[in-house]
Amino acid sequence: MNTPITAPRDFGFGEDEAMLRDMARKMLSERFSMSRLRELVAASPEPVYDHGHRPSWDEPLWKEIVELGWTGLAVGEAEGGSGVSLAGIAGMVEEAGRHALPSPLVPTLSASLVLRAADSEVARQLLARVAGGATASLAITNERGSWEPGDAPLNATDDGEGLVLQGTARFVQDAFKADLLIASARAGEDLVLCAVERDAAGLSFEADHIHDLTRDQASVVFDGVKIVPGAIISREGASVLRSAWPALLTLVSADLCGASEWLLQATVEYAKERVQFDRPIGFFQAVKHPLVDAMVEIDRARSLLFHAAAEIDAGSAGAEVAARMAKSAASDAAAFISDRAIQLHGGIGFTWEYGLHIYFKRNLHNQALLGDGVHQRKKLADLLIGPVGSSGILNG
Amino acid sequence: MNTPITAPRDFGFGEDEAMLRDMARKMLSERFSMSRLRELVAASPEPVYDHGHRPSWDEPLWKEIVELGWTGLAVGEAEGGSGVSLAGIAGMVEEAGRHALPSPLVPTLSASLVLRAADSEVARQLLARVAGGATASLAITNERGSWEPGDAPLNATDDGEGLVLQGTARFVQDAFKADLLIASARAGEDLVLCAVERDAAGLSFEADHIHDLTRDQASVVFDGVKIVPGAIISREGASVLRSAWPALLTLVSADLCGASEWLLQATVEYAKERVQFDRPIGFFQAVKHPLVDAMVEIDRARSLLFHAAAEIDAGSAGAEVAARMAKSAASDAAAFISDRAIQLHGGIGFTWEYGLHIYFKRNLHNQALLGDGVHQRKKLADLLIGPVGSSGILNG
Amino acid sequence: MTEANLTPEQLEFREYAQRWLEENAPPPPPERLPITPIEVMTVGQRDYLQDWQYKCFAAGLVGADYPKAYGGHGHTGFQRIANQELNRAQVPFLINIVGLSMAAPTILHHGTEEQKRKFIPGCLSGEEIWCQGFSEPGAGSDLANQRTSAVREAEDWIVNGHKVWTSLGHFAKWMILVTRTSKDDKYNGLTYFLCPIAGHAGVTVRPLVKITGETGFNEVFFEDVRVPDANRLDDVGKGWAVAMTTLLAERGASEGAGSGGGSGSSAIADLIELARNSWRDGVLAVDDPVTRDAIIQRAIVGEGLRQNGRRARVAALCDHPMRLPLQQKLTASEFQQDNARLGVEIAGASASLYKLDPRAPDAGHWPLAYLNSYGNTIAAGTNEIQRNILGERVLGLPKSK
Amino acid sequence: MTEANLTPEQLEFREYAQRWLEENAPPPPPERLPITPIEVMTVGQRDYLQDWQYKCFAAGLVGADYPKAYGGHGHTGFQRIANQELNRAQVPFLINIVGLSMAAPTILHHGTEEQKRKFIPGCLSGEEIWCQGFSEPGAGSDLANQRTSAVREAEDWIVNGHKVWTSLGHFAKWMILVTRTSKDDKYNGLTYFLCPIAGHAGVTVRPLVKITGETGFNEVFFEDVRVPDANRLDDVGKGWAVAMTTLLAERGASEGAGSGGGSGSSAIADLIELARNSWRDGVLAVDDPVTRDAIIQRAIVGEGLRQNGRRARVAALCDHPMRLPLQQKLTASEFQQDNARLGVEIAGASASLYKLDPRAPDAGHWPLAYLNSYGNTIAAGTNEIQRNILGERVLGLPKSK
Repeated sequence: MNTPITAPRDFGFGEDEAMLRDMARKMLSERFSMSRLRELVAASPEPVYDHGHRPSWDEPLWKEIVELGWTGLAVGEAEGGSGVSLAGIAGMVEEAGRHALPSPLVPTLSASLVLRAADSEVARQLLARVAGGATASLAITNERGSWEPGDAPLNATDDGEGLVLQGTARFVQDAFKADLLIASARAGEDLVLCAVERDAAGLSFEADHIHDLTRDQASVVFDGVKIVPGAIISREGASVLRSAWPALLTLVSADLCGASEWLLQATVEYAKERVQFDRPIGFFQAVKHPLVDAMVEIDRARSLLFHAAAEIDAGSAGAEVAARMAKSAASDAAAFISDRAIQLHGGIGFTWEYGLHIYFKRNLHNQALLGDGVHQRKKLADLLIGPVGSSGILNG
Repeated sequence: MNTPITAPRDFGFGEDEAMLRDMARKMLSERFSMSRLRELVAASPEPVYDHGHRPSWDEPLWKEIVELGWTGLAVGEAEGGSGVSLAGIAGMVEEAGRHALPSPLVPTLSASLVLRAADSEVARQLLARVAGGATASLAITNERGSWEPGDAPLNATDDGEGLVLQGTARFVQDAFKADLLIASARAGEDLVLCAVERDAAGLSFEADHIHDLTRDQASVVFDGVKIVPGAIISREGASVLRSAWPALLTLVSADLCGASEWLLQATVEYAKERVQFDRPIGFFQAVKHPLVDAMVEIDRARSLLFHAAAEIDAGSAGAEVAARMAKSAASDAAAFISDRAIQLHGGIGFTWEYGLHIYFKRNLHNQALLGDGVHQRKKLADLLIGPVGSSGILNG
Repeated sequence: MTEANLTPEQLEFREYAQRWLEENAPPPPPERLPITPIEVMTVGQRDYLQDWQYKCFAAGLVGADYPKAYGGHGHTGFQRIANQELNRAQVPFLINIVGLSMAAPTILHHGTEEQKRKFIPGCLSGEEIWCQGFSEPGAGSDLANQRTSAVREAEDWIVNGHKVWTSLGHFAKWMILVTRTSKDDKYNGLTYFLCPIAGHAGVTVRPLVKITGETGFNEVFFEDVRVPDANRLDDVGKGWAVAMTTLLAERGASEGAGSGGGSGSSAIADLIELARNSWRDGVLAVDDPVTRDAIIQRAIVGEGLRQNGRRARVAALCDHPMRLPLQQKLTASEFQQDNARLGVEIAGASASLYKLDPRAPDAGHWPLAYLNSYGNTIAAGTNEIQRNILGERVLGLPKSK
Repeated sequence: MTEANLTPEQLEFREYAQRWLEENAPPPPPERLPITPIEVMTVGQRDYLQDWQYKCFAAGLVGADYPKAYGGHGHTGFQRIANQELNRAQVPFLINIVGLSMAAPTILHHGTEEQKRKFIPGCLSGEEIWCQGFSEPGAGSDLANQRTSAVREAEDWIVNGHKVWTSLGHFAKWMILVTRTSKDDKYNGLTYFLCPIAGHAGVTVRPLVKITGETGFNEVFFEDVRVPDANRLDDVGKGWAVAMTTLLAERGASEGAGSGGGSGSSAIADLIELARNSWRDGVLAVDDPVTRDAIIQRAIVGEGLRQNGRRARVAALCDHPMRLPLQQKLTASEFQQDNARLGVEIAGASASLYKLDPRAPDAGHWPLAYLNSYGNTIAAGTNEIQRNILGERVLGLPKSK
């Protein structure tokens, strides 16, 4: 609430960041059109929905993306990355969202932001691997789908040589695309963050059967997975996750903003062309005004997104507030434009073939991921108002 | 939720009730037009707002209303009233709301419903007085504006000859129009309900300075007011109030429904006549669709209103749920149409002279009275879902 | 508590219906049933549901108020009671929704004696499934945009064109079909037919896949399809008026035979149960006050819909006779959509799971119900059109189109 | 943290403005000030506010970027900084809002050199208060409906008609006035004048009373009012285009000189404070989770508005240059309205109390602010019209009218 007015007025989004973003936009526009997306992930519902295949993704394109250095964006230059600001990264993730790109980009960036927050030698080695093209994902969510950084899904016991992990991490994003996992486990009073290779002994993946066609998700079972000391990223995992959390929220918010803007523009274009009652339907205020309201919501989310990125880049104490505001606004804006996009397209938007649903489902997934608007606002109330019962007057 | 489908399908609203309502409508339409209302309560804002005068009301009309027996509607035939069902009463209160009638009708009906619930000899004597034309109001609200029947505003001590009341009752409706007050006071473990004459020694009235131009409201100070045993209505006041509460909610809901329907129709008429951009503004969906949404909300509230009345008339266990649903729906419907009425009238609706504000403010007052939608839903959650923490699984 | 306006016969019929439903509850379905009839996909589902409708029909719970001459049971005021009891008993829905809630009432109103005798019995018994041919690609909610043509040739009409959004088309024997018979007059150039579908020469039914990945609605192509003039309903050029009868019948069918059984009253209980089994911020969602408020909002809307249905029959409490009936389609479809959306929110991360995932809450009901809910807010006149209709026909505001 | 794009002069100016405002905070007002300039009612309020604006002007915080020839201070990029500091310092608002945010920018764009020299200085210093004559009874949001006529007579124009909704009219020396000079062309038949008001023959200003019972806006009657042709702004028949400049200037004035000081950033803190002092269901409202959620929703919208203002200046993050600026009027007015409505809800039964009631929470602010908020959602093009403008000018949808 009290952002100093001297914060960088441009969110730290200068020429370099704009150039990176424009290059990403250009590349994805050329290489990953809507028809390519439809063909790739939604040629038919059967493979994914009826037979439980994992949704397809464009691995050759991903290889190019890695070569362009996108996975190293959040890795510092010392570890071989490009050390781009989160403002710059947010701009690029918006483009991934706008194209509903199936890829481990967000999970890998998320993992690298956690590693940066850990600031350990192990973390730095892993960051160098990520900068070199390794993909990663976070295995930090428990059975209850808790978004509390301190609620680890796993238990760790010390067997003298290192740690042994036991338990199941749920809702691991793009798990089947990840070379390594960053897992959080409770070890007595501590919460440890460990690096686990995808082919580690005792590790198994159960694919979730999900609606979103642009990612995979898994429950990852850790059955006595051994962690050598050199794979222990941090023993203060809760505080590491907590400090990385605003950035994680910002990445998902950026994806939501990009996809939502795509839905808005697609619906606007449709409303200009589709004729009903002798008029393009965009003539009617029942179509026009909801689209304006959607625009207002998306713009709010987007401004809060870049504000959050700038606050995080500045190491501001307001980073968590800004990031939770961005995620709340982005989740709600996405819910609204997803809804109106289907409704205002009418029958055609309800068909599989037309493909609107790809964005609808990606948004629906991201809305819940890391907590929906209601969750963020509960946290914000604690931050901005103080915890319930803290007002100093005896209630009763 | 589980209303038996065998509840009276017509809400007990038969020919007699329709006739009573139609007579009320006819009388008020003839005797209490919008111009009369404006002239009476809103000729100028100064007397009420700047000089703190109490809003005017039509006392000769009220005398006729008393003669027609409206104050005795909720009084049983044994006490000289007409013993009309709450469904019938709801229909008449809707008409009072539709005409924004300034009068002690709702407070007096409320008091008589509490007296009926008390079912004591003292209560029966007082009911006979009400049937004879006495007006009444409830003095049961404390400093915090609590809508909990057990939260009495006063303290009672026994001086050997009876009780002595001390304290201040807040938000007493139409206090200056009431011949007698039903006050609730804490006496040790008990909550006593007492009848207090308006000229009792130790009683003083501080007029609240309020926005609503169609009622008065007061803080009533009880400074050692003596209550003889023959004025003690009940020593189980909390359960009496609790059993009357659904009916009290229903009366306010009826007023809200009537006033809201008036606002809807007034705005619809305006939208048919007012031309902008070469069209009556009702042509535009930005005007038409909100009015339809308001109609839907008002209809929901109205159906729930008569459901609540029927449940109460039937002595059903579902009465409280039905009444709280009605009040929640009526409060929210009123908020919405009040808002749209001003907005869609544009500049003219913003002027004092036009008079829309009289309904707006009456609704705003009634929305809060006995608890707004959020309050009712909190209570409903406890009734329909069970109290927080009652789900039997250990939270944590 | 008495049932004020019921005759002794009607009271007795209610008891009979309750008893019959208790004693004749159908066996569990061979495979999971969809939420509404328009999502019926498989032959297994169809056979099971057709069998159930036939049993209800034979027991007098369907077609209760239709004349005996047309296959009905010839009573008065029995159907509403039957529908209430079907709803209460939580039995499966009646599959022939288009036949019951659209075709039969339209034929009863506009048909010849011969048409009534020929077509209505199969609507009621469910032996002949019907589908609706109103929507066309590009025509949307504006019925007057119809382009599928019918050209007279001796005693037949030759139909060419393309219909979409045809629920149950893959199982239908008949279609209620609006065609263009004159290009000169937008509204008076339409004619209404009862068109054979299954196995009829020139008709191709192609299933469309919905956003859920399920089928259940179709495109239907007409290539020189021959329809006898005897299958024309009402006069040439009267198609728009006949279609209005159909749409009004459908909109008013909330308590008509079409909606017997099915979802609705249990939706809130389902949401509460979901919240009892979902976590939010370290507590059960059912203990989260914001979630509780949202569930109760839904409960109030649901009870409001029930009580609207009740008030619609008390003339003294209805200023305008169509005010409540015309709201039905709008309010019911948004009620279902809002319920499903809330369910998705309560389920949180688990709402990502498709119905085949063993961990999906309530077997994946919520996200599927949410996606499918757009079928109802779009079809049969989008809810935007419903708001126009209400604003114009009930509130008397000037026409928006 | 650096201020990326500021010049050294601008940075220095910010320090100066901060220091000046600290050292020159005005004394408390002699009577309670309203929430916005358009509610100024009394001479006491006016004098106090006019004095304050003059001090700010003399200090260089108003008119900072206007050329010196027109009474300004001749800088570049200073005004935005001054406005930010005025806002931050929570000092009283600038009273001459119409002069600053509407008249001056319009005259700068359309005026002759002589007009600029004559009229702009008084706008900036606040010595000459302006009002706006766009709205007419019956014309509403459609500027082209203007009926107030101006007829040429030698070097003068004779004006007859009736304007409403004229904030500050009772204190105004000048009015920006749109008149009809030709009936033949709806849009090209309008002409724009800078019309004398106070003490001018034939002009009658009658205060209108608002729904709050407060005055502050007026009706203005013109009876054979003589306006010199020298007071015509731009060409005869160009009135509509000039008025568009005015309205766009106003809509973009969020951070313009007109909004210096005043409410906004403190609104959320006020809501929280209110909730700390209000009871709900036996606990403080600030501890009620549903209330907390509602307050935080408002806080997010408020922060979003602030960050929109910031993003509007980063071209790389704005696809369409007018997309954010044109939202300002809509979003700011609804933000204020929604805040006030929530305050009323939190205050509960106490929201019934008028400002003169000693028990009224926050001196009766919330219900008054709520009622007054409709002034802003209606005036200067209703928010319905704002949504049309955004849909058409930004999204490129077809015109609704």
